[in-house]
Amino acid sequence: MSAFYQGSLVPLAVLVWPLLVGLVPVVPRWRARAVRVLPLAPLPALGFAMAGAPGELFLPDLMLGVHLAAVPGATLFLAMTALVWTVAGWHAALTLRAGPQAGIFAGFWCLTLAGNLGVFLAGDVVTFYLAFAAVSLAAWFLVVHDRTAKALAAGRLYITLAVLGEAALLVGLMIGAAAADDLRISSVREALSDAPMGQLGLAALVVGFGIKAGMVPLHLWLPVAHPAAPVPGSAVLSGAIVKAGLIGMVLFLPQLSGWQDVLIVLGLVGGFGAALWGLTQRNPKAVLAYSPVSQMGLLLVLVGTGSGGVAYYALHHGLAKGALFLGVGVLIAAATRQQRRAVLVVAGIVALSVAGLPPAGGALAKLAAKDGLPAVLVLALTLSGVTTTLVLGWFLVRLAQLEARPEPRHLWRGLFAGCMVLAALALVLPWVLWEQASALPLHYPLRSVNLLAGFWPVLLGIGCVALVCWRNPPALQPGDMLALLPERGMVVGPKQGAEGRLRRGATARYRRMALRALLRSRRADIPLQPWPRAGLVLFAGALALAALIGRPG
Amino acid sequence: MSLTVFAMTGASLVGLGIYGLLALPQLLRRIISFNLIGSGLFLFLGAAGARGEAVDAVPQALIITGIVVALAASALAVGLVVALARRSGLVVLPDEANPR
Amino acid sequence: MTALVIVLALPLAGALAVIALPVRAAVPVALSATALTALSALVLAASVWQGGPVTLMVGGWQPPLGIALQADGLAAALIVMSALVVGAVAMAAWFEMAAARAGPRAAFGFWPLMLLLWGALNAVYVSRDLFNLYVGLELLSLAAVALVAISGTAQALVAALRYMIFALAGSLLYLAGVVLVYAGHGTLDIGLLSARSPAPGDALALGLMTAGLLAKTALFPFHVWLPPAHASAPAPASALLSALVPKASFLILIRLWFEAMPELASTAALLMLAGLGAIAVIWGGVLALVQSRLKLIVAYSTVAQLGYMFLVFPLAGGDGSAQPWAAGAWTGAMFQALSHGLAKAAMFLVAGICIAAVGSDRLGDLRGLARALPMTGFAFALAAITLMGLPPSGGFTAKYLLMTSAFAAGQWPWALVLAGGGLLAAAYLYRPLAALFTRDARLPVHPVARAWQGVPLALAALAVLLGLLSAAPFDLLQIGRPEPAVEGL
Amino acid sequence: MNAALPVLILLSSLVPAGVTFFLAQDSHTLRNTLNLGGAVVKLGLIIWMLFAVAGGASYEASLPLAPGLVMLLRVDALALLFISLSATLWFLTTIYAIAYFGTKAELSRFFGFFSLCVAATTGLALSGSLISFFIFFELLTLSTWPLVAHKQDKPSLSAARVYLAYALPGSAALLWAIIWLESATGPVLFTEPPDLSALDPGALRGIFALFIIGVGVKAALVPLHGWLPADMAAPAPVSALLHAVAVVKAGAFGVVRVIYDVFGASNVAALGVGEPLAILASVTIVWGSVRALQQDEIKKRLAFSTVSQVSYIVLGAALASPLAMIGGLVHLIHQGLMKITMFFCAGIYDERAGVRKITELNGMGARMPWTSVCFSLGAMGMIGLPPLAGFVSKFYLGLGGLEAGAPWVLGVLVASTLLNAAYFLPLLYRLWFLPAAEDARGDERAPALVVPAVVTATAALGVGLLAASPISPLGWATLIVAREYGP
Amino acid sequence: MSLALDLALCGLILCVALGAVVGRGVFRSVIFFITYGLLLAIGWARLGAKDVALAEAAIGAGLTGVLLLTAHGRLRRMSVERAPRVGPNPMAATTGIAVALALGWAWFALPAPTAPDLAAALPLTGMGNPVTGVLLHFRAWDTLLESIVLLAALLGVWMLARDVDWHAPLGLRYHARPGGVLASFGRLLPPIGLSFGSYLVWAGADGTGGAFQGGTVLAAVVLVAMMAGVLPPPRVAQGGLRAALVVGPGVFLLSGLLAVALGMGFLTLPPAVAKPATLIIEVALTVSIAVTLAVLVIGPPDDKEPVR
Repeated sequence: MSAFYQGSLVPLAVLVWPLLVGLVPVVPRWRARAVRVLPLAPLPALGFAMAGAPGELFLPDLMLGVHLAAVPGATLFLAMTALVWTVAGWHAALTLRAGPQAGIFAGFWCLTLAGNLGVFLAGDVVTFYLAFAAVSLAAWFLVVHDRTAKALAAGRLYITLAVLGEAALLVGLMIGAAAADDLRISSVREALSDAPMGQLGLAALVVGFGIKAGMVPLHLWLPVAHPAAPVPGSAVLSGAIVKAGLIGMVLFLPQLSGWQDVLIVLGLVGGFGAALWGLTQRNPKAVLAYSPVSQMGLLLVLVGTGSGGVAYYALHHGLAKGALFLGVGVLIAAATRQQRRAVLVVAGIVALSVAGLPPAGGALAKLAAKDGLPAVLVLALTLSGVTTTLVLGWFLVRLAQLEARPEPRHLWRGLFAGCMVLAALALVLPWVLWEQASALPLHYPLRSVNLLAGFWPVLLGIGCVALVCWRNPPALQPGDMLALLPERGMVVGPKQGAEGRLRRGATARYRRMALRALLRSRRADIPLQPWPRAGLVLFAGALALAALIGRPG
Repeated sequence: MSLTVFAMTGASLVGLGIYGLLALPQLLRRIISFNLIGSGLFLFLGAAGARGEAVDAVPQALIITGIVVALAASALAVGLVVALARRSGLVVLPDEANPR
Repeated sequence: MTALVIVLALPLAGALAVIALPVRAAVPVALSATALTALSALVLAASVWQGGPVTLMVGGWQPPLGIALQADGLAAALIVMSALVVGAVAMAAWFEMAAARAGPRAAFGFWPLMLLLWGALNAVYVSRDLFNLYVGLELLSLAAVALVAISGTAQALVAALRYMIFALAGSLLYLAGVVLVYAGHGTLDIGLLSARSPAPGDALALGLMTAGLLAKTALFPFHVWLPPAHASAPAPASALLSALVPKASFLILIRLWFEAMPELASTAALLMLAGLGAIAVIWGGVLALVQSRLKLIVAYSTVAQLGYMFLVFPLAGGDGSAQPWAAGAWTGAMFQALSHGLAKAAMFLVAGICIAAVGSDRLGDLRGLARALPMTGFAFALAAITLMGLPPSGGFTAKYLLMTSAFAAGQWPWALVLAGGGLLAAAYLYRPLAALFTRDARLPVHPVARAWQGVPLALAALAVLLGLLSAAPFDLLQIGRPEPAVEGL
Repeated sequence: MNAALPVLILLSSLVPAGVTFFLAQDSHTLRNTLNLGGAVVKLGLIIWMLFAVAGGASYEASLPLAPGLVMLLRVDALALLFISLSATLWFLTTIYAIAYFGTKAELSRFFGFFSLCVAATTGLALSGSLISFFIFFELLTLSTWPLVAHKQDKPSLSAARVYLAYALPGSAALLWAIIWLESATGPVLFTEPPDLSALDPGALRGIFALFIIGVGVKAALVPLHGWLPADMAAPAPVSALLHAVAVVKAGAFGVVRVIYDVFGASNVAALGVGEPLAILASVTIVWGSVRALQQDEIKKRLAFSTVSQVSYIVLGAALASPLAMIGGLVHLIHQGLMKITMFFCAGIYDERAGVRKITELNGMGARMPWTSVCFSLGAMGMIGLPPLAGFVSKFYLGLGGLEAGAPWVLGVLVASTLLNAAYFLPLLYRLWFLPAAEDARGDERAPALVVPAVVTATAALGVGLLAASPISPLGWATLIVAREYGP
Repeated sequence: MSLALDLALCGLILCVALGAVVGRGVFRSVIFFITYGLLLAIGWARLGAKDVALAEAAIGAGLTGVLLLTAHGRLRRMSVERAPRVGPNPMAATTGIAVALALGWAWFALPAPTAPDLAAALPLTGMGNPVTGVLLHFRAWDTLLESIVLLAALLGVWMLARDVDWHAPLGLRYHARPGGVLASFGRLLPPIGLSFGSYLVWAGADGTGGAFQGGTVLAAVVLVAMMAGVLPPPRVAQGGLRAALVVGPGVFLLSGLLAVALGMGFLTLPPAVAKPATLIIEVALTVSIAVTLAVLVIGPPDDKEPVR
């Protein structure tokens, strides 16, 4: 008790602040307009990240002993997350209609944010699990915010997978914790590979994180949830929240455990497959949803190879993806052709950046990632530029055709500014951080070979986009493999099958039989009652008893 | 020897009474049978008590008590029989009556 | 010793006074005699508790000439239990047997018969003389038969006659045994008999006496007289008949098998007795389950509950008497006798209240009665707890002791009987309970005085208390217990 | 004083029970004062005792009945854990019940039995010998019956009958087991484990099975659980108490006592009976959840959820590894807090909005936010989400299962988590996301109903959040395991 | 010679008993039973038990016979259903024979007779007749209870009355023809019976007789007087009747309690006052027994036979 905490309280403050902001809607008077404070929620985290994520905190009494410390790469992750959340919050504050539902949205927004930040600060598995659960489950509310049938259905799918992921995660963490006899993430990670059932634990972890990270084939929720969620929700989901799964993989998978290969293979499949599948979509948000699947696939490949560029790549991806999703919202809000054009230009630039077109930030991210990879993967990474360009190009095409619901001009400006900020950051920030993230010199990205490697896939991709536009790809429902699953609602009604009736019938029969036997036993005394018989038994019994008594022995 | 004769008579009376008790449904006759059993037992006791050099008075006292008690029981039983007959017209217990 | 005399004489004197005095004096005289006797019963128990068994040589004559009376712990406990029951019955009868309710005949006859019955019971409890026991039993039986017949219906008369026949046959069988014992040994005193030189006729004597007493105790298959008799008597009378009367003949059995002729107890005979008891438990339970009248349910429950007491024979009798578990088994059976007495009397008094309230004891007519008569419903529930053998009641203590001994003796089937019987009891008592506690009342309810309602409640509470404070009765029962073995269990 | 305190604690609910029976129907103030007063006194005594016990004091009071039949009241850490729970929740439930019933009929009877029920639970917790445990166990059965039947309508009575039909054979089995055991070992006190060498392993297994049947009925182990869903006909405070504190907990508590204080963990392991029990508990966990999924009444669903959740405790006890034991013990408290919250809320929905069915919950979140938040917290705790209480127990159980070499426990936990989510999340989904029906009513203008729910929900959150602190239930459970069952 | 006589007597007894059991018709059976009682009394006399013989004749044969005859008469007038005819019952016969054989066997298995030593104690009671000594001293408690048993039976019989009849006089109305045999008998018998009965009580102390025998004779007198209409049947509520019923056991009991109050044991009669005290008790008992038996025989209050 003497030391309720040890260390610096700053990490805790970073997490608690969003929670406090989240309490604003609890006050009924503030509830309707609570969304307005959302941009404030991530600010301490941003500052914390800019300060280099200093400090470590140990709270022995809380939970099972909470340990907060920045995970490796946390600065970048935190910065990205905070930025995306800030801008998305800004967007939300401007667009969401005031009212009680907005209040709920605001509350859970903050909770999700806290969880999202928490996964980068957790030092022990329980805290990590808590943060992970918060980010997974609270995001449910972000998905279903619109309460349309589509949103609710998407929410159902989302929560199902999220819960499955949580369960898997729990198994993995428990196996790890039991093996390590310690709750610190580092110990658990070390213990996992040798633990009895460690492989099962790792598999469970891969599944759990994979679901969150949109790893093929567990990515199902992404393409369904994104179109259904409100724009800021989609932005944080694909920009920041998916990174929670990624950081999990980074934190928990021990080196050389064999699971790396699995990640690489699945990552490649996702990286290319998802991008191509995105072409079957018409809704730009759905198309865009396949992009993070593909990008996360590439990130998983990086995780699998143990590359140091994961955080750097994720930074760019998060910012860019956030900008793109917000762009959709901005476009919808656009009132004039001019505005639309502006949005499309910005989106296009960001898209090219994601595809790795030098000298945008995306190219740097890719270059940093390629450093030290085997040649095959380098090629794959380069090739992924084609698919990325393809899918994002297709996205832009679809985006351009999107119907608008114009918003007032000043509002649009705000929205556009937010989008612009993120886009700019996506383009510029990698340059700023290049020296930190990579051992390579600052001019390395500008080398011609690298420039070329950046350019040709994009050009090829643009060609393909043209091809696709000419021959429209088939239009499919979002959620690809979902179609393979049997249609099943989550609400299971009371069972009223034939079995129940049968059982009831049988019970009734037994009950009748028992009742009849009982009624018959009512007459059981009658044979004993007449005196001649009873007396006979009595006197004969007396003699018999006497004989029994007198029996020798 | 005489005592044995009386004792055997007593035993036989008991047997006879038991037969009557079990075989006769008419309640007054059943009461008679009870009395037969009782007096048979007393006869047996009396004979046993007379075996010693002097006649034992204790059994006689017991027997007198027993006879009085038997009378009391018989009186109540007879009263019950009469009351039952008056109430329901039966001189046997219902479950031993003629099947209707 | 004075207390013992008062316990014996006062009920009889009270009965004589009630007969002799004018009708209007009957109730006060009977009640004051009851109160005084009950008081001296407590005094007697206290003196037994402090000074051991109280012995009285009637007329100053020692056996074999005279009759010895002895109040040991068991007798004292039974006397106290009877005093409590009779006291409660008298209170209830004050209301229930009033001339206005029961008619002048029953109102006149009930009080002396109750007191005579009580006197006979007390006489039987303490008597050490086999023939004196016979006379006591006859007095008991005649008073009991008269109480059955008191309601005067044809049904009651049939029941009384059937009871009479069984009782007389039982008496004669018992008398036959007494005759053989005297013929063989020249004495009737239990104490002297235990020191006798064995004779070949003893087995026959014991067999005859036992069979006779079984008929009077209504052990299966000789129980057929009991339910109609107890169900057709007025409720206070039923309470006496069910709670007390079978205990007297059972006590004589105990005296015979444990004190007078313990060496004759062959295993086969002991097992047969307990086997019949076990059948009685099940048989009575099942039949109680299918009855539709409260009094019949309670009466069949008596059949079942009496069965438990017979489990004492193989557990504490014969060779088992020297075993460490004998004390537990013996005391358990006696606890059963005590707690059953209290609880069963409470139940019959409840039945009486129900009849007074709605004029019927059919379960269908009792529906919802607990709303109007909550104390009565509660009393029934409390009594039911004892009969089911649920803690912390006296019935539980009894069952616990018997079960423990059954296991210790390796005779676990008896434990099965105890457990199964408890469940059956729960089942058959549930029906009246559920009927009482439903919401929908069928018949209009006549008001019943609260004091009357309190009587069964007090009895039932006593039955529960017997379990809660069972240490003192346990020790009391050990006083003068035959062969006080090592108290291991 | 050391003998008096346990007795006083017992009396603090026994006396209100006794007096309440005789109060007139309309003396509401007196009755409420009496019941609340008793609850407060008891709470105070227990808090005092908590500090004293932490300081090393020990309390014991005994009343010999017959030889071998000793009523022994004794305070140990386990007893304290259980009794603190029951005292706290009794207090809250009393407030809730007073508000719930208002001025309805036959309240004296209700509160009388209500207090008696708590007295029985208290006695059960304090029992220091097997036989006193049994006595209070039975008293509990008997005092709950009138509570279940309280409405006296057909469903209630039939529920009450079903309850007895399960409970009484169960107690017969328990008594059988106790006597079988004690006939060989003499009276069993929880302080010193009995010498089991007098019995052969077969007999011991039989005794163990009988014990489990006996307490398993109360703990609602499948297939002995049928009474619990049926009992949902009872009024909400009864369900709340029954499920969270009294009956099922008594059963679970009994399992713990049997395994650790009667047989001893090592003997259980040696006899090989722990694993079958753990499997039975697991089957119960899964089966209860599956059945819960099929219910469309809120209370029924909660009831089956209880069936499932209580077996966590049994599972923890049966696994017999320290961590599992901690998980099981702490779940005793945690489940209590969470489940009572949910029952409180279910009662509020019923009482204030007339909502009984799951389908009627649509949109209640906005109308009754406090209630719904509490309900959601309870549900999420049940699913096992951190930082709610349920997570802590589940985590320890999982670790314990691995420690005990029973990794399949993880599978059970996962299945349970998923199923819990499957049957609780739709409720939350309806509460928060679906629009309310047009004729829906519902308000929260009954603070005495809502406040207890908020308190328990907060507690459920708090005990999870502060689990690692030494005064938390987890701290206590760890202490118990370390002090009493440690090597 | 005496053996032959005994054999003949016993044969006769058995034959008559057989007649009572298997004889056709209840009336015949009752007559056989009365005869049986008388023969048995002779048997008792043969055994040297004169008190028993007297008791058997008076109570066993006499009063029981009257009881049964009266009952039979009433049943006949009530037009009841006839009892079903029964044939021989082999099972019952087997049982009866088995019990008889068992008793017979027991007789031969009896050990040498032992008896309590009365002779030494008898002088302390002041009684010459050991039977009376046993009855009123050694086993006084039995005798007290026995007298109360009669009372209990009487109460039982009274309880069989119908409620409407409760205040009516006891028993049926007997209409003896004035000048008929019964009437003259009724006038003639009482004085003789009274003196005989009193003698029996008086003699009981030292010779044959006693309270029960004497009381029975007196009861017979009372009965005849009532049947003859000489003595009006009493009602239940009559104080005199009820006082007479309880005076015997009452005095007996009070004497016992008085002894306790005086510091002696229950029912103790010190040798000094034994004889007079016994006499007082006997007289009181006789009164009660006489009245009780008589009232027992005439039955409960009954206004008229019901018409079915």
